[in-house]
Formats: sequence, C-alpha cells, structure tokens
Amino acid sequence: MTTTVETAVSPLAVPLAGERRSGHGALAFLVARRVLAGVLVLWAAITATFLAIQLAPGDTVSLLLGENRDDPVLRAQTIERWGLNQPLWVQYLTYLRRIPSGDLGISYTLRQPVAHLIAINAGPTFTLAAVAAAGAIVIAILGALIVTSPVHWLRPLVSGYELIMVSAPSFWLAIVLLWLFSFELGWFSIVKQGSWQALVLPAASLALPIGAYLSQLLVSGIDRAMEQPFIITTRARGSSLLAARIQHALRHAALPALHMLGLIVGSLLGGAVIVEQVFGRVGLGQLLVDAVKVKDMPLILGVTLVTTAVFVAASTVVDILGTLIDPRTKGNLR
Amino acid sequence: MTQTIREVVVAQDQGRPEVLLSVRGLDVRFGGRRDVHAVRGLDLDISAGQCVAIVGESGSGKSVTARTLVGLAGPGAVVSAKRFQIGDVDARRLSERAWRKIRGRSIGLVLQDAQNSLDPLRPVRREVGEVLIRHQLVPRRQLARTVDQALSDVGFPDPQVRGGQYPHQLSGGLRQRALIAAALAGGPKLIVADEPTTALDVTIQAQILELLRSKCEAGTALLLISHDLAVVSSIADRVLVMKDGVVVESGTTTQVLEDPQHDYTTRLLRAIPSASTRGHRLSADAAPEAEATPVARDHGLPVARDRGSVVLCAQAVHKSFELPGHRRLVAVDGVSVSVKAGQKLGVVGESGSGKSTLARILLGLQAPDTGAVQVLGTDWGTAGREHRHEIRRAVQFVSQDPLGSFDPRYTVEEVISEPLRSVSSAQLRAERVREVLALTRLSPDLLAALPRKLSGGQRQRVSIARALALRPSVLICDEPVSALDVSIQAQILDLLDDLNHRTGTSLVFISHDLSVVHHLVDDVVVMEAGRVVESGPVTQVFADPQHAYTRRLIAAAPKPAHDLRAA
Amino acid sequence: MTAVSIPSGGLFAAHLPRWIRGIRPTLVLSLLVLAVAASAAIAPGLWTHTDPLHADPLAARQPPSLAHLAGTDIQGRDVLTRIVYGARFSLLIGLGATLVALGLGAILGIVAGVGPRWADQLVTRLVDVVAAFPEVLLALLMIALSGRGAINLALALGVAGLPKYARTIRATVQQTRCAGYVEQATTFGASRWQRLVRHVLPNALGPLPVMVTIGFGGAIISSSGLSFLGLGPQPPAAEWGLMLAESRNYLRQTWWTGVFPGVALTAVVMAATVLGRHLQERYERRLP
Amino acid sequence: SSNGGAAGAQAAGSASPVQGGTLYWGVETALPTVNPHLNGQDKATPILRNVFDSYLYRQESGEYAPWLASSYDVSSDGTTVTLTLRSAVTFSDGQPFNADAVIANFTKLTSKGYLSSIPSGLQFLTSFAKLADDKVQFTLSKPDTLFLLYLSTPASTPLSPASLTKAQTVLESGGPEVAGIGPFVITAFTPKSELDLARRPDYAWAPQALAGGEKAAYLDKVIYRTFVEGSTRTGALQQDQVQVASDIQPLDVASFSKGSGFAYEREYVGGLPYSLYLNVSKAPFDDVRVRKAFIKGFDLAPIIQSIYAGAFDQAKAPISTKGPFADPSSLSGYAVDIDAANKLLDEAGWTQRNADGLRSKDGKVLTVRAVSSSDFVRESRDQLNIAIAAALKQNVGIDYQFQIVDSGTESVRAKANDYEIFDNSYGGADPGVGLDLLYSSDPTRGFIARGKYHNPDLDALLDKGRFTNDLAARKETYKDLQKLVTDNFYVLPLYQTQDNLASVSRVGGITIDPAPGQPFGASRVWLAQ
Ligand SMILES: Nc1ncnc2c1ncn2[C@@H]1O[C@H](COP(=O)(O)OP(=O)(O)OP(=O)(O)O)[C@@H](O)[C@H]1O
Ligand SMILES: Nc1ncnc2c1ncn2[C@@H]1O[C@H](COP(=O)(O)OP(=O)(O)OP(=O)(O)O)[C@@H](O)[C@H]1O
Ligand SMILES: [Mg+2]
Ligand SMILES: [Mg+2]
Repeated sequence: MTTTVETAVSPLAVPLAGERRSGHGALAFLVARRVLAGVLVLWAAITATFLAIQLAPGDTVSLLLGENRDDPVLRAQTIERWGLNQPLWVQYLTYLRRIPSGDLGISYTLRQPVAHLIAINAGPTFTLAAVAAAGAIVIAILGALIVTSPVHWLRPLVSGYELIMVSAPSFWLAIVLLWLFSFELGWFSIVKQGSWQALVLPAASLALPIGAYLSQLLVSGIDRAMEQPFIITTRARGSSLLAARIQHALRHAALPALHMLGLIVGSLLGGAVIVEQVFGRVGLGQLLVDAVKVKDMPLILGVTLVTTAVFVAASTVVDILGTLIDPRTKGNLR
Repeated sequence: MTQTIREVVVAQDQGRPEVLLSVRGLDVRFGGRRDVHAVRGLDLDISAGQCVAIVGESGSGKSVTARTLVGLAGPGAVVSAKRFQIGDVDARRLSERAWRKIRGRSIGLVLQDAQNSLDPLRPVRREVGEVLIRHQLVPRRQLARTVDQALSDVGFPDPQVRGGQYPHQLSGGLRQRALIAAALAGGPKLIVADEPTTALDVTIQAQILELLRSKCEAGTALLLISHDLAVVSSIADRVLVMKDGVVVESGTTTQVLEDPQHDYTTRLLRAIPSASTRGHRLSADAAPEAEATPVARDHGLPVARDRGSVVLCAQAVHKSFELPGHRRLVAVDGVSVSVKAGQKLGVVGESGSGKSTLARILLGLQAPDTGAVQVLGTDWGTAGREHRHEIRRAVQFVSQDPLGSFDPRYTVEEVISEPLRSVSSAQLRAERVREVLALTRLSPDLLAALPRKLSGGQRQRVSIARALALRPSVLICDEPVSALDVSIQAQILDLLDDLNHRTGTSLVFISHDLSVVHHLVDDVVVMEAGRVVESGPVTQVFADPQHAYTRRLIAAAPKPAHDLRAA
Repeated sequence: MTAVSIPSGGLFAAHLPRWIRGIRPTLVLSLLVLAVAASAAIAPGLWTHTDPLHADPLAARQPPSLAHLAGTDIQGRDVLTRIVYGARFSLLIGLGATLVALGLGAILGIVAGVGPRWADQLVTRLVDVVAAFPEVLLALLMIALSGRGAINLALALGVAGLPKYARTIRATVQQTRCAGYVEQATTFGASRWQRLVRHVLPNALGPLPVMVTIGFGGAIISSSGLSFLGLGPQPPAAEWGLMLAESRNYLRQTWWTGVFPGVALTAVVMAATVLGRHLQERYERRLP
Repeated sequence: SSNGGAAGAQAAGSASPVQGGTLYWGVETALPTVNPHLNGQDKATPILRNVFDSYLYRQESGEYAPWLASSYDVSSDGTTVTLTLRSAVTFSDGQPFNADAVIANFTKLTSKGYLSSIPSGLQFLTSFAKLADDKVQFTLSKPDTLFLLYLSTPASTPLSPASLTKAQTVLESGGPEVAGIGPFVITAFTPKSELDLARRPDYAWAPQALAGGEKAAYLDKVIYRTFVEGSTRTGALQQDQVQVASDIQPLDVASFSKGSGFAYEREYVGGLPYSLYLNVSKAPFDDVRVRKAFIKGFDLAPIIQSIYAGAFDQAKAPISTKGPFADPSSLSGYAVDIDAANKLLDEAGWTQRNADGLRSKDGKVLTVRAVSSSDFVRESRDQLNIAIAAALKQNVGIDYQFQIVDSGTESVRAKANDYEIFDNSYGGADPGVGLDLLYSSDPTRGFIARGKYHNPDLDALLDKGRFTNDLAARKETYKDLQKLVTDNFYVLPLYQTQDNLASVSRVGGITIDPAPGQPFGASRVWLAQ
C-alpha cells in the first residue's frame, strides 16, 4: 500500500522552499502556489497551441475567406479586420494581454465572442463530465465491492464485464447504448438538450468504462490492503470482513483511484468529443474539433485555455482531497 | 450482546482462577500449492492473571497459533482441534458471526508487526474506539472519554491531543501502546501479544513489558509470543517452546529455562549472547578447521594491515541535516573514533542517536560538515576521485537489511562478484568468490540462486561474503543481526568473530542490543543524541558505566530472571 | 473437527499435475489471441489469400457465408481479409504510440530522476503541460500540423501518453537511486555513471514491460477513437478503428462490417490487458 | 422531375392541417451562423427559409415570381433592375419593410468587411437607389442573370434596419436579435447544434406560387437539431424523438419504405452534380488520352448501386437534371470501354506495369490524386471514390488516390497545384453560379476552377450563358458548354445530388421548393394530434 501512495505522483507538485505553515494559512498558501503553477501551465499550453496553429499548413486569410470569392480587396479587408497584419508576436501578446479581462477574441467561423461560445458550450460538457464522474465513482465502488466480496461466482462475472468495458472502443459503447436504450427501448430521448433524459446515455457511455477502470484499480488496491496486518487487527476487534473492506481497505485503494479519476476528469474532453458527436450534444469537445478543422485560432485557444484550466483545477482538487484520504500525502501537496 | 458473549463474560466466578482458554491437539494446515502444516497438536491452557509465553525460532508457527486463537488463521487454513474452548464456548463450532463477538471482547490480539498493524489512514483514537463501537460497549457520547481512558491506561501521553495523530506521526513505542490500548479497550480477559517488543529500542521495550506485566497482575491473562528468551523469562509463568509447529517442551518458566529437557531448547538458550558468553561460540556450528581457510592469493587486492595500526579514524566529525522549517538536526556531534587493525569496535545507543549516520560518514557515503575521516592514512575529503574509489575498498559495509542491499536482478554469484569488477581475470574472480564463500561457510550450490529465495541467515552471509570479497581492512556492520532470530543471530555473530580472528579484518559493529555488543566486541562507544558519552573496553564500560545515559541503557536491557546459561 | 475454511482449488484440481494447475486459461487464451494477431500483422498471407483492397461492387454487402466468412463490406471487399490485414496497422499504431510514449517518457523520466534539481523541475513542468492537453486536442493539433495518417496518429498518441511514463519512471528512478544496493555499490568504488547503468536504470525500468503491455491496449483503444473522428489512417486503408468508423452508419444493415472488426479489436485489447496484469502480478510478486 | 412529390401529405392521410405543436427536425447540417447573408451553406437554405423571405421567388422553370417584391422590372439591356416592394410588410421586430430598409440592407451588403466573400450575384452591381418608398432600382455593369437569382436566395434577404446596426458579433452570428421577414422567428440559437423557431402569427407574405400562399405557419415551434451521425438521425426519427429527419443515409432509406409508417421523399437539387474535375494543367491529365482512359476505364453504374443502394442516382449530365439546363446526351462519349482505355494509356506511353499492376512511365507510376477537405466529405463520397479507385486499378492500372485532408492542407495543396483531381458538387437553383466558379479562367470568377481549363471557347460560353436573362438562349448555350467539357473529358459527373428527408406519419404538409429542390422550410408543415 505504501508504495502506491508514494508513487502517486502529484502532477503539479511545486517544491516549497519556504517554511511549512499550519492550518488555514497553509492551505491558502498551497492553493496560491498551485494557482501560480497552474497559470504557468496555462501559459505554456496557450503558447504551444499558438505556435502549433501558426505552423500548421494553410493560411488563416484563405480560411477566413472560404473557398469562394477571393480577391485582393476582400483579402486586405479581412486581414485588417482580424488584425492579421500585425507581426505574430504582437498578435500573441495582444491575445495574452486580453485574457485577464475575459476577452478571448472573436471566433473566425462562428462570429461570436469566444468567451460567450465557451460559456454556452461549457455548461453541457461540464454537466456531462460531472454526472459521468459521479456515475463512474458509484460504478467503481459497487463493482469493487462485488468483485472483492466473498461471493465467488460473482467475481469472474463482474471482472469479465469490466474487462470488456475497458477494452471496447468508447464510441462503440456509445452507439450500442444509444441504439439499445434510446432507439429500441425508447427509454431516453436524446433530442431535448438540457433534459435529464438526454444526459443519461451520454453520461453512461463515459461512466461505464471509467467506472470499470477505476473499479479495477480499486480492486487491486483493496486486495493489497486486505493483506495488510491492520486488517487482521481490525478483524481481531470484531469487525466483519465487509466492514474491514469498506472502512479500511477501500480507503487505501481510493487514493490511486482518486488520482486516476482526477487525470481522467481533467481530460474528459477527449471522451466528450465522441459522445457529443454520437448523441448530437452541444459541447466543448465538438466545438474544439470543428475549430481545429478550420483553424479557428481564437476558438482553439479559448477551448485550450478552458480545458487546461479544468485539468489544473481537477488535479489540485484531487491533491487536496488526497490529503483528506491519506494524511501522509500532505507532504506531496506543495 | 448475544448469548455467546454473556456466557464467556459471566463465567468468571470468584476463587480459583478460571480457565479462559483451553486447547488440545490444535492443528493448522495451509493447503494450496505447498502444503504447510504450521501447527501440529498444540495444547494450551491459560487462566486469568496468568502469563504464558510461546518461544521458538522464526517460522515455528507462533503467529499462526496466535491468529488461530481468534479464528483468523488466514485464508486457506484448515484448523482442527480435539478441544478448543474459549471460556465456556466451544470455538470449534463458532460461526463467523459468533467469532466476531469474541474477537476484541473476549480475546484481544496485539499483532506482531506494530508498524503496519494500525491503519495508517486513521487517527489512533479511532482505532482504539473501533472495538468499543463494534461491540457497542459504550454509548456514542462516552466514546471519546472511554478512548482517552484506554489510551492513558497504557501510558499514552496526552491522549486528547495525540490520540488524534496518525500512526506515521507517532514513534514506534507509542504505536505499540496504541495497539495494546486497542486490544485492551474491549475489556478482554485474555490478551494475545505477538512479539510486542521486537523492533523496539531497549528503553521502550522495558516500558512495554512493564505495562503488560501490570495488566497481568491486574488479572488479565496474557499469551506472550516472543523469540527473546530474556524477555520471556522476566514475565512469563509458563513457557511453550515451539519448533516446526510442534511444542517440543512446555512447563513453568523456571523449569524450562533452567532445566531444559529438549535439545532444541538447550540450543536456543545457548544461542543467547550476553556478557557471560564472550569468547564462546553461540551456535551449534563447529568452529572451522584451520585448514579450511584457503590460502589467500594475491588477486591484486590490498592486504590487511598489521594488527595494532590505525586503519580508520574519525576526528571530531559533525553532521547536521536540514529539516523542514529551517530547523537543523544535529545527527553526529563532534565524534572521534579510531579503529585499529584487527579491532572489534562496538557502537551502541538509542534509536536516532546517530549510529547509522556515523557509519555512513566512516564509509565515505556522506561527507561530514566538519571534521575528517582517514582511511589507511588517507583523508576522504582530500583524496582525488580515483584515489577515493581505491580506498573505498578498504572499508566495506554490511547492512541490517541484506536483501535491500542486493540488486534484485542479481544471483548470489553476481552479488558476491560485483565488487570484484576491478579484478581483470574471470578465473581469479571466480576463485575469490569461492574463497569468500568458504569463509562465510556458504555452499557453492547457492551461487545460482536469487537472494530473495534464501533464508535470512543465508542472506546475511552473502552480504558478508560480498563485503569480504575486496579483502577490506575494516568491516562496518550496521545492526547486522537485529532482523534475525536468536539462532541465526548466533551463527552470524560466530561468523563475524571467526572472520575477525582469521583475516584480521577490523569490525565496527553497530547495535542497539547491549548483550550482543557485550558478547562480541573489544571496545565500545556509547552514543547519545549524536555525541559519544562514554567509550572504552566493553567489559569495563558495562561493568562500571560512568555516564548516566549508559547506566540507563544497561538498566533498561531485559534482565533474565533465570540464569539462562545454566544448561 | 471443524474446517474453518476449505482449501482452494477444489477436489478436481488436486488430481492434475502441478504445472497444469498453474496454467490460467485466460492467460493462455490471451497469448493465443496476441499470437494470432501478431502473425496476421507479420504475415497476413498466412490467413488469407485475397487482397484487402480488392473491391467488387457486385458482391457488396454480403452477409457472412462460406465464400466470405465475415461477409463483405459496402465496397464488396472481404471483411475477414481486411481484419487480417488491419492487424498490422492497428498493432503498429498501438505499438508505435506506446514506444513513442515510452521512449520520450523514459528519456524525460530518467533526466528528471537522475539529473540536477533544475532539470527535474523543468521536465516536471514540461510533462505537466503535455498532460494538461486532452489527448484529442493534442492529436488534433499534431494532425493539423503534420497531416492525417497512421504514423502521425501514433506520434500524437505517443506524445499524449508520455506523461504517464515520464512520471512513473521519474518516480521509480528516484526511488531506486536511494536503494540500498545502489549505495552499496558506492562502497565497492563504483562511479556515479556505473551505478546508474548497472543498477539504477535496469531496476527502475523493471516495470516497463508491464506498462508497455497495458499501454499498448490503451493506445489501440485511443487510436480507434481518433479514427472515429477521422484523424487516423485514411481510407481505403484496412485498419480496425477505421473499419469500425466506416461501418458505424451501416450497422443495422450490415452488422458484420462492424461487429467483426470490433470483436478483433476488443479481443486484442483484452488480451493485452490480461497479459499486462499477469506480468504486473509477477513483477509485484518479485519485489522484496 | 423525380420521385417523391407530396409524399408527406399522403402519409398524413386525408386529414386536414392541424394548428399548433412542436416539431423536432433532425438535420446533418451544423449551422455556424444564422445570419443569412453570411451563411453560404447550400444545406442551410431550407432552414433559413423559415425566417428569411426573399424579394423574388424562383420557379422551377427558371422564371422569377413576386414575393417580397410585388413586381420586378428588368430593362431591355438587362442592366437595370427595379423592384416594387410589397406593402404592409413588417420585420419580425415590428419595423416596416420599405425602400429604406432595402437600401440599408444593400448598403450593408456592399460595405467593407461585412461579407467574407462576394456572392456571384453582387459581382456586377454598381449602384442602387431608392426611387420611391416602395421602389428600389439596381444598376449593373453587365446584364448579369445571377443578380435576379441572388434576389431570390436567403443571401440577399432583408434584415430589419435595427438589426443591421446591432453589434458586429450579434449581427454576424444571427439569432434571436436579428430580425427578418418570415413565417417563424428565431427564439434560440446554439451554433452548430440547435436552432429554435417560433411561429410568427401575423405572417402573411408567402409567395403566391407556392401552394397555400400567404398564410402563417401551422406549427407553434420548430426545433432544428444537428445530429452529425446519420444513424442517430435515423434512430431518433424511428422513435419519434424527431418528427422529421433530413439527409437520410442511403442504406437507411429502406427502413422508411412504404408501409413502414414513415414517409420518405427525395428531390434532386439544382446546380452541378457531384463531379470529378480533372486538372488539365499538368501531367498526366494534360493528355486528353489519359483523361479519356480515366473516364472510360470503369463502370460507374454498379459502383453507385453498391454504395448507395438506389438511394442516390448516377449523374446524367455535367449540369443537374433539376431545372431546365441538363443535357444528358453530352455524356454519350463516356460509355465504359476498358479495352479502349487501356489502349489509350498504352498510346500515351504509360506502358510499364509495376508489381501492383499499376501503370508507369519513365519509372513514374500513373498516380492521380484527389485532395479533398474533410469538411466536404459527406454522402459516402470517400467510399465512392475508393470504389472507383479500386475499379481503375483493377481495370486499367491507374493509381487513383482519394486523399482526405484538413482544409488548411487542402488550400495549400490547391495553391501549389499539387493534385490531379478536384471533386465538388455545387447546388443552387441556377447552374450559372457553379459553372462560373468551376470552369471560368477569369480570376475574379473561377475561384474553384481547380481543373485549370483556361479554354477561351469555354470562357466565351460562360459569358454567353450568364449575361442574358433569356432562358431559351441560356439553355442552348449550356448545351454547347456541356458538350465542350465532355468532349474534352474535363469532368466526370458521378452522382446527382439530392435532398431527402423522412418523417413520421403524423407529419403532413412537407413542401419542396421545386427550383433548388429543397424543402421550403417548415411553414406548411403540420403535426397531427
Ligand atoms: N496464510 C498462510 N498461508 C500459508 N502458509 C502460512 C500462512 N501463514 C503462515 N504460514 C506458514 O506457517 C509457518 C508458521 O508461520 P508463523 O508466522 O506462525 O511463524 P512464526 O513462528 O510467527 O515466525 P516469526 O518469528 O518469523 O514471526 C511458516 O512456515 C509460514 O510460512
Ligand atoms: N538524510 C537525512 N536527512 C535528515 N535527517 C536525517 C537524515 N539521516 C538521518 N537523519 C536523522 O539523524 C538522526 C540520526 O539518525 P541515524 O540513522 O544515524 O540514527 P541511528 O542511531 O542509526 O538510529 P536507529 O537505531 O534507529 O537506526 C535521526 O534523527 C535521523 O532522523
Ligand atoms: Mg510470527
Ligand atoms: Mg540506524
């Protein structure tokens, strides 16, 4: 168990040179440091994305003009309108300078402020991610408890199911769920965006594989913890096996699973793209894919900013939660 | 509370001590791949206020017995008994539910491994409270108070505050206390304590034994499991000696320790090092014949110096570490020692007194902040890189954890020959490996084995063999025997003594076990908080300790109540 | 006599020789699946004699039959043949992505693990940045940069997978660097470099086979997802992810064009996962 | 013109239209903006039609009928167009529709930086002026027939003057704040995902030519939902989650056949069919023999049948058979002749064969590459081209590669002339727009003439077809043009583009706008129960 804890490397650990503080001050200080490190990561991500888009083939003006009437006058107008006449570094710095005020520019293709576009697309994606994460946790814990339970015939069944879940392509699962539960059984209509019916299946298609994966992590964690002497100790005090599993072992298994969940949630966007496409949901994933296809730079940068920020936030939250689960990892939270 | 529990608890009547546990013909087997018959036909009776000890070497089935008594023999265990009575209850027919009522309430278990027997993710007070909650012994409101009481009963300081600490924030002694508090909190009539003092420092060990003894006197029965006969002799009423799952001898402590009947018991007793064993062999191994020593050939390796000349010396070395929060911890504080060729120097002191740090400095693994270390007249600090690698070979190291010091991918042969990379000829290397194998009395059959498949004693021998390969002038041993049980420890101590005699290699022997040091070394250095508080010939220092700290150490060492060498 | 619990294995197993009892059917099955997939990738001619690109419009969309065991697709190509040839693409993408991730991750991890503090800091930060990019975004950007195709897909997945390896290797290197045997080697006069090469790296990289096996399955899954988004190999390539993506809209009419490649892909991933877990168990058991 | 017709009405039986209800309409098209001036998607027209009426209504014959303009007048030289505006028309925000509003719109349309591309129709507009409160005059530099066409598309539709002064981002993205004249108003818009419309009760200006005329819509609400996945649209329709679904995939069509409880209809769209334009500016297609061999070297019919299962038809001419201009006889020289094709290639010097059976010359394989931007790969075009490639390889040893790239790469490759084939379909009610774009060598007109034909005869025919409003003359011209491009083997028409949709049986009144061949919005649609 200890090894797992030690190798659960926190993704954003910044070494703390100053003295160790205590109580709320310490937490605030840590959060502040994390925010600082997060800003650094955001900046690097933005810069890398900016460069990548610049290096990608195809010039922005042609893309803005579309494939129809390209003439020098229009071209000049377009260049001027979108500020493409400025040197790249000026464009870059201008973009960076505007971020703090929430101005992320205007999408080339959708013609709306990127901040607004993100605002209307982020909600559904975040709801999806949150419900999926919650579902995954429930699935994982249930699965893990069933697999580690003494009911032996259940174990191969559930682990087999989990193995299939983590081994099948995710869009496959989405399509199967959609067909079975929406189109054959008609249980969940997917057309009314924002309704709970439309959320169930997309969330399930994300939650099932993640839940299965986390469950596998939990199971190996629980198995390892159940071999520890303190389990015999607690049973020697009269705890039942189930109590030992839930009150002691599960918690030990939770830390690596939590870290994994943090990573997964932080990058749920990837899964969301597919789910959004299959279910025709509005969301950041689809927004991003379309933006990259047409080199809509302000939009790409905007979405990158949001997703990396979510990632940074998720890993910070996970680390703080981690110290609640395992006080020994407080040292890691730097 | 159900019927079962009441029967057990109510069964105490006044007068003659009731029998709390009665076992006849207990058998425990582990099925599976290799069939292990861990306990065979064990008989055991314990009555209130009595202390029964089980002794025996590692793997003899002591812990399995302890776990079986609370119905936790382990997965795959097949338990059978002719009689297995806990109080009035026939434990052979207990369901898992019924067992749960007994555990913690009728029998408290203190597991062998105190480091890992407390859940590291919970404050200790919750662990202590757990037994109270499980058996609904106190109402929720009073839980905190009862837990604090239980903790202070075992001498846990400031339970309200420190009870909220997590195991990793507590010292080994406090952890062991918390564990005992948890075992006692449910008010069991019987405590099974499996090696409650191993891994602890002498002073703490003494306190824990005192605690257990007082519990016993207060009427709680104690089943004490230990491999330390000195501990057993000071506390137990009866002793059972186990070997390979069989009780080979049992009786009152006096009977068994002073007049052992079984050969094995005799050997066990003889293996215990002490002041009186100086110069004697501890193990049953015969002393090696003189001609068994191969003629050492020159493999291009340095040869040990003449006896008497100083081979290793530290002058006023000082080492401190930075702790979080700009604090500094002085680990070694102005220590001077010198080792002459052929000398056996002991270093003793409590945990954290800086023994290991000193060893690392002597080895040149860590540079002292101030002070200097000279090896064969060369200063670690001023020697050039090349020269440093040269003189490193003169000082070799044997660690407490031999397995950790072997590359897990290496076979025994690779491990031993690793230092010999500088010897160009493969043939000479192989020859030297055979030589050191012979010196350490290891069979050449082991060469192809992986170290983790070896027994503890064999591993330590391999570690010593490797250290000898370079024909060092000094062997620094950091707690080389503290992880071994008595009989193996005896073999290793004998081996080190032999080597010192035959090869003239000096020894620096670090240990917290005074009796071991007393047995083995010529001179001793006593360390406290990084400082040398006393030094001199071992007999003189132990017979007439000058410093208060030394006296405290000696007082804390377990004193056998019986003359263990009587046999 | 009370049997507290029954020895595992049962009566039946007890009569079999030990080495047979030790064999786990799932593991054997997994190895078999991987062997078949590998042989298809190396020598597809062993399994089929048709051309995976040979289209026959007149024989399009035929259900499984003796002539076409897995039916034909919308172009009239033999699905089984395409699955066989697809093994090469899919396995290579999976392997390529894993090796890229591993290679980059190992270099970064080792630099961070053994290098000076500032190098560790730099690498850690760099890895954080890479990790902060969702896999899809990274793949999209890289593909926008360098174009679609199997190699770019493997590269993109490799870069996206690098943080995992870099972090683990950094942690294990730092752990091994402090191991007793490394320090012990110092006392034999081994230099820093010798210690690194002889002890630290071989031991720190010990868990790699496990990571590679498990990562391999994950990479195949991810690649199929990106293929779904049109970022993978381009048609008419025979690649499982692409075959799935192409068939997804015809599933109700020609289920065989999607189900068989899906089964092949899932089976290989499952096999890799099972093998990986087995290796992991063995590795963990070996640890002291 | 084709099968289909008023199937919707049939499915709903003889029941009479029902007022009210909410209809979900699943479409493939993702709308980036709903500003009709800026949205250039063909497929957006049927959606935008709900909210934006035009000045003129184009009939299937190619003639124009009144709509928001009660009449129009073209001067004899064709360079002056005068619109008389219908009276008592209001924008949905209550502003009056009058000459000032039209002038405001055209001022905006011709202003700097508003449009990202100049529509063909505006190319020769030199000035416009208000003649009276209900009269506007436009002056053209040439008698451009495409100007009238422009006045009949959503691209020129009037927006309320107040909307035009809204903030740039608001105006350009369209949505609830941008008012037009139409049977519905926009109540919510999520780019690329959803467009919510509500009925405009006071609407009364539908074109006379369309059945029903001037009435307001039946439905209270219409919600267009984008489902990119074809199977999702089909599934959602089958469960009645959406009541109408457009762009039914070929293989799904069978599930909506007669008796399935669903109505299915399809209609050819106008413009130019999906075709391959061969790049004649460089080897190997600079050699007419290679072009001819490419075109005659495989049999398209079975391929179309296997990919589309009868749901799409092979193209019959270089111009869509929708509308009056197609000339099927122009393709007579395209009959399959594999032997002839092989001979032509031998003659052209592509005699060597490599291990794969591909032809080569001087060690260079006979490779032709189509470079297609992924945005335009729909309707199984990749499958179609792959099947063609397989056939060409098997039959004549041509290595045809259909390369799908992102739009940036596509533009780079186009600029570098690094392709041999350009694939395209161009919709719309009149083929003139597409012909100009795809064939003209005039740099201000032939922006996507990726065949790089530079043929003066062709250019002359293009001018002749465009600068007249005489339908009969245009028909003749386009006949010659079709002959010219097929005689030269410039283009290979593959399939006739179409719009299709399926609906549940409760839906009635689906109306096809015959000229473009697309649904005329949802204004006549009703929902039983
Ligand atoms: N769960 C188990 N499965 C199989 N064998 C076991 C199990 N538990 C213990 N054993 C075996 O039973 C024997 C007795 O072990 P036990 O732990 O009781 O020894 P011990 O006397 O306590 O030794 P030590 O002094 O090292 O603690 C050993 O050979 C051990 O390997
Ligand atoms: N690298 C280090 N950084 C910080 N503190 C250290 C370090 N190494 C040792 N110490 C501290 O120095 C003190 C002396 O440690 P050392 O290991 O020498 O004690 P010891 O006498 O060997 O104890 P034990 O008997 O427990 O092995 C301890 O308090 C220890 O915590
Ligand atoms: Mg034990
Ligand atoms: Mg030490």
